[in-house]
Amino acid sequence: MIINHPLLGPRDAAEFVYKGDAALIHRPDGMAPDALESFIEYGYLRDNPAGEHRELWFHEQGDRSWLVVSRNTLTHEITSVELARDVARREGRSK
Amino acid sequence: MHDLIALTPLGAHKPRSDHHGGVSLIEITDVALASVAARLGREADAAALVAKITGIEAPAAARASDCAFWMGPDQWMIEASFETQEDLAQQLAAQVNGAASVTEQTDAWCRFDLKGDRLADVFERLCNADLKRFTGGEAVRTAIEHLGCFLICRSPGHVSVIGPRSSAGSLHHALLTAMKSAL
Amino acid sequence: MRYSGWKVIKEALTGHRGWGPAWRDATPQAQYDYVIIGGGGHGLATAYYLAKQFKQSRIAVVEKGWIGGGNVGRNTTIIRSNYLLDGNEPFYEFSLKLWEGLEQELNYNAMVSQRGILNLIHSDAQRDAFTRRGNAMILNGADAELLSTQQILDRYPFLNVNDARFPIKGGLAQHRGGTVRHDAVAWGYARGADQCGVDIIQNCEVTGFRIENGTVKGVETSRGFIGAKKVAACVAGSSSRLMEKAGMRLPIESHVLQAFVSEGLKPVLPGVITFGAGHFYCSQSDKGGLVFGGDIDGYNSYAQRGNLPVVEDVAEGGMAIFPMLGRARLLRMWGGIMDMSMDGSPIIDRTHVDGLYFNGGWCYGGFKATPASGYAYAHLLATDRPHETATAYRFDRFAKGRMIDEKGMGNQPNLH
Amino acid sequence: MTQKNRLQGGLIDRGQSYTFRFDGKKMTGHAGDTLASALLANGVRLMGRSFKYHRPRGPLTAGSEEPNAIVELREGARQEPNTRATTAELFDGLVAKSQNRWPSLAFDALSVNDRLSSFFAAGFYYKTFMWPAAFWEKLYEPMIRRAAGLGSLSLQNDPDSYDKGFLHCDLLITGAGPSGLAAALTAGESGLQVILADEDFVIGGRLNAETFSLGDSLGSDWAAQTVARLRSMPNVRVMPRTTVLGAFDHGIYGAVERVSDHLAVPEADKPRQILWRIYSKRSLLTAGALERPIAFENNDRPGIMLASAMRAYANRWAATPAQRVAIFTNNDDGHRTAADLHAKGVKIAAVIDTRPGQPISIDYEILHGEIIDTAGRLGLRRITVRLASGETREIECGALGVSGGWNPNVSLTCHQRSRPAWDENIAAFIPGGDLPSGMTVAGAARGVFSTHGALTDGAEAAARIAADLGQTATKPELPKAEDAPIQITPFWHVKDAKRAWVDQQNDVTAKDVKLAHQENFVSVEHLKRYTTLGMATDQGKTSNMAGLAIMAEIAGKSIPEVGTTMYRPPYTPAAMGVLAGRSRGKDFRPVRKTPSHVWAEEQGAVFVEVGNWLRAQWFPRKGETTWRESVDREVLQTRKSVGICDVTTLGKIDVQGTDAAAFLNRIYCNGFAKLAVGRTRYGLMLREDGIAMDDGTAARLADDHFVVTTTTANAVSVYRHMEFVRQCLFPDMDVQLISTTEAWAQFSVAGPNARKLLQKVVDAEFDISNEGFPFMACGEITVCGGLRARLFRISFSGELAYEIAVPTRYGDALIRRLMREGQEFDVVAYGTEALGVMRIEKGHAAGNELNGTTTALNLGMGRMVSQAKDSIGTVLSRREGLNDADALKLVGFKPVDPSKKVPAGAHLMTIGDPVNAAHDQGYVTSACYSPNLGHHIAIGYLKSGDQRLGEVVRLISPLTGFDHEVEVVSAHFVDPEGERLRA
Repeated sequence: MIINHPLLGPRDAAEFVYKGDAALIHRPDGMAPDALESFIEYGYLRDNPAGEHRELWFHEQGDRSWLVVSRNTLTHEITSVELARDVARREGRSK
Repeated sequence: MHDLIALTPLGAHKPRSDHHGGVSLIEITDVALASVAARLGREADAAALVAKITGIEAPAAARASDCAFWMGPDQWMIEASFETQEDLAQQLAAQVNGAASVTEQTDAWCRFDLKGDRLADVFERLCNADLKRFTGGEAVRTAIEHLGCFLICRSPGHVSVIGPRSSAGSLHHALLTAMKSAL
Repeated sequence: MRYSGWKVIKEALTGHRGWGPAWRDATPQAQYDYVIIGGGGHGLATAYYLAKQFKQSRIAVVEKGWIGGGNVGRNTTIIRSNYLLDGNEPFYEFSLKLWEGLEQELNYNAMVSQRGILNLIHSDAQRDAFTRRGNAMILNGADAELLSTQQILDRYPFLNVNDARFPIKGGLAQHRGGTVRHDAVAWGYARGADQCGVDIIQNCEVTGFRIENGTVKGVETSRGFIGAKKVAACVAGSSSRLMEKAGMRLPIESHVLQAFVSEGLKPVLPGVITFGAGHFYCSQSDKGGLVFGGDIDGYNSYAQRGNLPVVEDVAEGGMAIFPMLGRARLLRMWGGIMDMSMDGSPIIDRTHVDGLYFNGGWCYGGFKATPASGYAYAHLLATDRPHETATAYRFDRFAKGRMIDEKGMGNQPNLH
Repeated sequence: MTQKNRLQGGLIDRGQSYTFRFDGKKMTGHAGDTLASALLANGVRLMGRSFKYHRPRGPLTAGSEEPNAIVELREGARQEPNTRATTAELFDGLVAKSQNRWPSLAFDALSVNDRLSSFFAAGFYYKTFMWPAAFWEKLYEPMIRRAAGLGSLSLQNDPDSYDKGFLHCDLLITGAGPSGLAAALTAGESGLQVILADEDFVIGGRLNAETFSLGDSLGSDWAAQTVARLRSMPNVRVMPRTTVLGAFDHGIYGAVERVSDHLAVPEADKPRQILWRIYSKRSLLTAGALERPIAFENNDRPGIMLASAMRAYANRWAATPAQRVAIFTNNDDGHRTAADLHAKGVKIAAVIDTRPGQPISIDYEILHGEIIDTAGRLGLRRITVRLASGETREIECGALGVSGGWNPNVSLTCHQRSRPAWDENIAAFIPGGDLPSGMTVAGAARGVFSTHGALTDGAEAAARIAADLGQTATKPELPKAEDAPIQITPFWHVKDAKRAWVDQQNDVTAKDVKLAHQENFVSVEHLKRYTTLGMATDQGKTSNMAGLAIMAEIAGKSIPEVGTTMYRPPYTPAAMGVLAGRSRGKDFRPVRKTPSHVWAEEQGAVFVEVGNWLRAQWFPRKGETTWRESVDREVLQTRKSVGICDVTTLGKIDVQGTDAAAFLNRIYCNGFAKLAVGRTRYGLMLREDGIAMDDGTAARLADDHFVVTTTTANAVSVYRHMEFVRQCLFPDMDVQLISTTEAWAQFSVAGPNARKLLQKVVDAEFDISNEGFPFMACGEITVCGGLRARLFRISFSGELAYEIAVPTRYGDALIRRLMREGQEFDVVAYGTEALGVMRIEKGHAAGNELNGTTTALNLGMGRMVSQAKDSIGTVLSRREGLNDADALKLVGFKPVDPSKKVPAGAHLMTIGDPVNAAHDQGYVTSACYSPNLGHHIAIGYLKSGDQRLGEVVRLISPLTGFDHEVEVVSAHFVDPEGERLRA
C-alpha cells in the first residue's frame, strides 16, 4: 500500500507500523468517576467496519509522525491522511 | 584534552573506503551531529535558529541544506565539522534560548557517502527512494535491508547514507553488495 | 450413504454412477429450533454435534456463499494443542482428541495426519518460555517433548545451522500435532450433519436479526425470514459486520492473513516446523506442496488479500532456516479474514439478546479448533451452559481483567 | 541425435550451437531455443509424466502456462524442480531430467495408477483409506506422499544470490506483444516514465510466433525495430525476462527479472534473479491471450498440443513435433497453424473443424467432425475422427494441434479480487469491473484479438493514460496489420469420452467434473477443490475454462451462472529465493554490535544474540573448560571487587521540554513530577490495559531534560508508545523525544571497588564520593581529561554500581582504559550471563518476568501504581481479575536439596496436591547457579507467593525431568537490605 504522507508525499506502507482505530486518540479521563467502564470500552471494543475506517499508523522508518489514515477495509482505498497530532488537537485533545 | 582514541563505526581506527564500478563508498567520521526540535509554540523560532546556525533557511520537509536536514515535523539534524565542533550539541544548546531541545546525535549514526555516476542503479537495489528524480537537497528516511536510514542527496553524483551506528557493518555490507551486483 | 471399502470398489467397477450428493441443497423452512449462521468449519461442526451428540433437531446452517469457503478453505491446515494458558490448553487438547477420531466419527477421510509440529528455539529465554509451555501441555494431558538441536537435525538435516543468523538451540515438539485436509473437514461435517437431518442452505445471506423484547425470533436473509428459537453466529472474520446488526460492538478486529503454497515437490518436510526468530511456519501437503505462512499483514481488512511486504517477510524467514528452499517456487498465495480478538483467544458465549449466541475471535488459529469449537458451541446452544473446556471464552473477561493472552501482547489484536 | 524435426527459418541463431542433455541423452540446439523447442527439434515429444496417473506427456503449450513439460533443470545444488521446458532458455551444457517417474520416463512403474484410474476418481481419497483407523499415518499416507509431488529439491543450500529492487514509473506495461509495444511507443513519446516488462527473453509476444506482416516488415522484425526505438528513449525501461507476478495495492506490482537463468552459472557477484517492487501511477495490462484446448478421449498424448504452440514452435523456433501433423479446431485460428506448417514443409494430415461450413484449402484435407480417440503410448501415432456424417476415420499423424479458442490473459486483473466477465462474442472471460486501482487493459487481454485491433487498442489506451497524467500523446504511426474477425463456435469437449483430460497436470477428466456435480460439488470453488482442477502449477490457465464449461453443461446453466475463473498471485510460480532477496542465512537480519565489540572479540568473548544485538555472553579465560566456570568467576569477582559490563544495548530516549516531567508522569505508573535534578528514579511503565510493559530508569539532567532507559528488547516499542502518547493523546504537551541509544557507549561498573576504579578516570573536578554522588544520582561529567560523559549511580547487580556513558566512538577506548586502570583491583569484564546471575541474585525482574501478562501487583510493585494521577494503564489495572486475592507474586526459590537445579519453565505445586493443571500454583521464570550462595536459585511467580515465604513447594518439569522440592524465599537472595548499593 501507499500512504500519502501529508508532509512527505506517497510513502510505502511498509515503512509504517499500524496501531488501529483512530478512536484510540480519545482516551477517557482516568480520574472520572466512571473511568473503569469507559476504559474497558476504549480498550476493548471496536467498530471494525467493513468500509471506511479511520486508523492510526506510525511512520517508524520515516519521520516518526503518527498519522490518521482513512482507508476502506474492503478495497484498501485511502481517501485521506492527516497528522494525528492535528487530528487530536482538532478533536479536543488540547490541554 | 582527553587522550582516548576513537573507533570508526566499522570498528577500525581509519575510515574505510571501497571502489567498484565507478562508484566510491566512503565511511565518513568527521561530522558532528545534533538534533534540534522545536519547543511547543516556538516552531518559528526554532526554524529561525536553525537558519541562524547554518546560515541558510531551515530545510523544509524531506529536504537538506548544506549542513542541516529535516528529520521530522519541526525537527532538524545539524551537521558540523567534528574537528572543530565535537561538542556541537552543547554549543547549540547554549544558543537555543528555550526555543528548541537539542540532543547529541553524533555517534548515534554511521555515515557512508557514495559518489559516482550510476548511483541510481545502486540504490534501486537498496531502497524505495526514487534516486533518478533526485537533483540534490533531498533528505529521506527509509529502510535499507531492514535498517532505518537517512538518504541525503548532496548532488546527483553524491549521496550520504546515514544509518544506525551499531549496524554499520551490516549497512556497509548491504551497500557494497548492491554496488557489486548492480555495477 | 456410508463409505466403505466395498462401496468404493463397487463404484469403481460400475462407473461411479452410484455416488449421491455429499449433502443436500436444502431450501429454507419457515421455522427452525436452531439457525446457525455461517457454513464454515465451525458452523458445520456445530450443526453436526448439535444433531448427533446433543440430539437436537430442526437445525439449519445458513451460508451466504458456498460452504467451506471461508477460513476453513484457506488456511495452512495445521492442528496442534501446544498452548500455554489454562483457559486455552484443555480446549485445544479436547479438539486434538476429536481430530484423532474424526475420520471414523464422520466416515469421511479428512486425512488427519499426525506427523508432528516443532517450534524452534533460538535463545535461552525462548527455551525457558517453551519449557513452561511444554510443562503446561503435559499437565493438561497433552504430549510435548523438548528436542535437542541434534535431534532436530536428524529429522531436518537440511536446516541451516552453519550459516544461521539466529542459532537453533532446540525445539518444542508435539508429536500428535500435524495437518488435516482442510476442505474435507467442511465437507465431512456437512455430510455428517446432512445425514442427521440438518438443512444446509447455501447462497443465503443473513441481512438482519428479528429481535423482540430482547429475545431473538429469527433471521432476515436474502432468501426471506427464517424463524428460530436460537440463533448462533459463527462467521469468523465477518463477526463484527454481523453482530452490528444486533447492536453489538465486539472486542474483535478483522485482519488479513496470507498463506502460501509451493509447487508440488517430492517429500522433504515430515511435519510442521515453525521458525522462532522470524515469521515462518511450513509443512508439506500429501500432494507435495509446501504450505507456509507467517504474520498477519497487520492492518484491518476485509479484502481477503494481502500485500508484498509480508510475502517477502515470510520468504525471508523460510530462507533463513531452509536455504535449500531457494529454488522451490511459490505457486499461489491467498488471504483470509481473521477475527483477531483483543487477547488472541476466542469467544463462545451468550449475548445480551436472549437466544442469540456468539462464536468468534479465533484469530488465525481457528482451523485446529474446528471440532472442539463445534462441540463446545453445540453444548452451549443445547444446554445453555459452557462446555467444561470452554468456560473461559466469555465476553466479560475483558471487563473483569481475565484475559487469555498467550503471547502477552495486550489489547492490540494485530500483535496476537 | 540429429535435429530431425528442425525446420527452416525461425528466430534461432543457427550460428550458435549448444549441447545439452535430457535424461542423460546428449543433443544439440541453438541459441534462441527453449529446452522444449530444442527437444522437439531433436524428435523428442515425451517430456514428462502427469501427477496422479503418471501418464506420458509432451508439451501442451509454448509458454509459461505449460502444465506438462516440466523438468528438473540443472544438477547438484542448482537443481530446479518443476521447470517449464517451454520457457527454459537453452544454454550450452544445459542438463535436465524428467521428473515424477521411476525408473525412467519411458517406463514408469507408477503408471500402473493409470490402469487403476477408475479407483482413483475425483475425491476418492475422502471415501477410503479409513480402515483400519491406524493405517492412515502408517501405511496409506506414506504411500501417497511418496507417489505425490512433482520434481525434487536438491536439499542443498541454494548457491545463488537474489536481489530485491525498487522501481518507479508513471506507467507499467505488462506484456510486450503488439498492444504493449504500441502502448510503450505512445507513452514513451509522450514523455511518461515507462516500464515495459515481458516474461519472454525475446520481446514481441505473438508477433514472433506468426508469419503475417506489419506494414512492410515481418511481425518479428517490427517488434525488434520497435524495441530498439524504445531502448533509445531515456524515459522507457524495457525489461525482458521479467514476469509481473502480482498486482498489489495502490499501483504496486511485484515482478521477477531472471537475470542469470539463461546462463550456466550467474556471473560473480551477480544475482540469479531480482524481485522488483514497481511503484506505478498507472498500469496497462497487455498480456495477450492464451489458447485453450478441447477435451476428448486420450487428448493428452505426447505430440498433442495447442495449435498456437505448434505454430510458435514452427515459426519462431523452426521446430515441429512431427513431420506429419493434424489440426483440431473450433475456430479460424486453428487453420493458421495448418497453413503455416504446410508452408514450412510439414505434411498436414488433416484439419478437423467442429463447425460446419469450415474454410477450404487446396493443400490439405479439411474435415467437419470431432476427434473421438487417439493412439500412441509414448507419442501420438494416430487419431480417430468421427465425421459429421457419422462415419469414423483413422488418420496417422505424429502431432495434433488443438485450438478451442482464446482466453484473454486476465490473471493480473483478478489479483485484487475483480471477477472477470463473460463475453459471448468471443466465448471467453474478459476483465471485469473493479480492476486493481490504476489498471487498464488493452489488446487481446481484453478480447481485442486481431493484430490491428491490438496495436490500436494499446496505443489508444496509452494515449488516454498519458492525458490523464497531464501529458499530451500523439498516436504513433502504426503499421498495417491483419484484422480478421473472430469466428468461433464454442466447443469444449467431445461427448461420451471415457477419459477426456481437462486438467492435464492433475489428471482431471470431464468425467471427474461430472462426478463432482453428482456429489453436489457444483460451485466452481467446490469443483476445483474436490477434483483439484486448476490447482496445478499453471493455476488452471489451460484447464479452468473447460472445467467450468463442462460443469455448466451438466448443471444446465450458462457459464457465467456457474461461476468465473479467478487467479491469484503470483502470475507464474516464483522462486522462494528471490522473494527473500539478500535476507537469508547470516544476512537474515542486520547485526547490531556494541561499542566494545572489537575489544570483546580480542578477549575471546562468546557472543549471544539479543534481538539483533550481539552481546558478550561471557569471557572465557585460559584453563576454564565450562561456561559456568567463566560466569562464576565473573560474578564472584564483581561482587568481591569490580566488574565491567557493556550495557549500551539498553534503550535510551532523550525526553526534553517544559512538560517533560508531566509527560513521564503519564508514561510511568509511579510519580516523576517531583524527581530532583541530578537524580534518577526507577520507573515502571504499564500498557493501557494495566499490564507491565517495560521498566527502566529516568534520570533528570535538567528541569526540562530527562534520559529514559528501556529494556533492550522493548527499546523500539517503548519509543513508539511514547510518541503515540505525545502526538495522539497529549498533543499540546511541550515535550520532544529522540532516541539516543546508539549515541552513547554505556558501561556498568559494579562492585565494591567501582568507585575507586571510576575515580581513576573521572576528571578530578567531579565529586563522585558517596556523599557527593549518592545512590541514584546522575550527572554530566568529563573523563580522561575532558571527554564529555554521563554518570548514573544505578545498579542492576545489587552492588555499588555506576553506569558511565561516553560518545560511542570512545567506548572501545574507555573499556580498555577501565580494564587497564582496574588491574590493581583485578577488574573483570562480565557478560550477559553474569549480568543475569547477579540480577537474579538480587531479585530484579527482567524480560522473563515482564512477559506481557504480569502486573505491578504480580511483580510486588502494586503499591508503586499511583492512584493519585491518571497515568497510562492505571485504570485498567484495577480490574478484579488483575487483583485476585491469590494473585501470582514474584518470589525466590531455593532447592531443599542444594545439589538440585531449579529450572526455569518448571511449574509449582502445593505438596500433597495432585499434579495437574487444575492445581498449578505458578512457574519459575528465571534460574541460575548462584556462585555466591553455592547452589541454584530461581525467581518466579507463585500464587499468594508473598505470604508463603518459608513454605516448601513441589517443583515439577515433566518436560525436562525434574520433580523435587524447593523452598519459597524472598527474591532478594543477596543483600536484601540494599546496603551494598548505597555504600
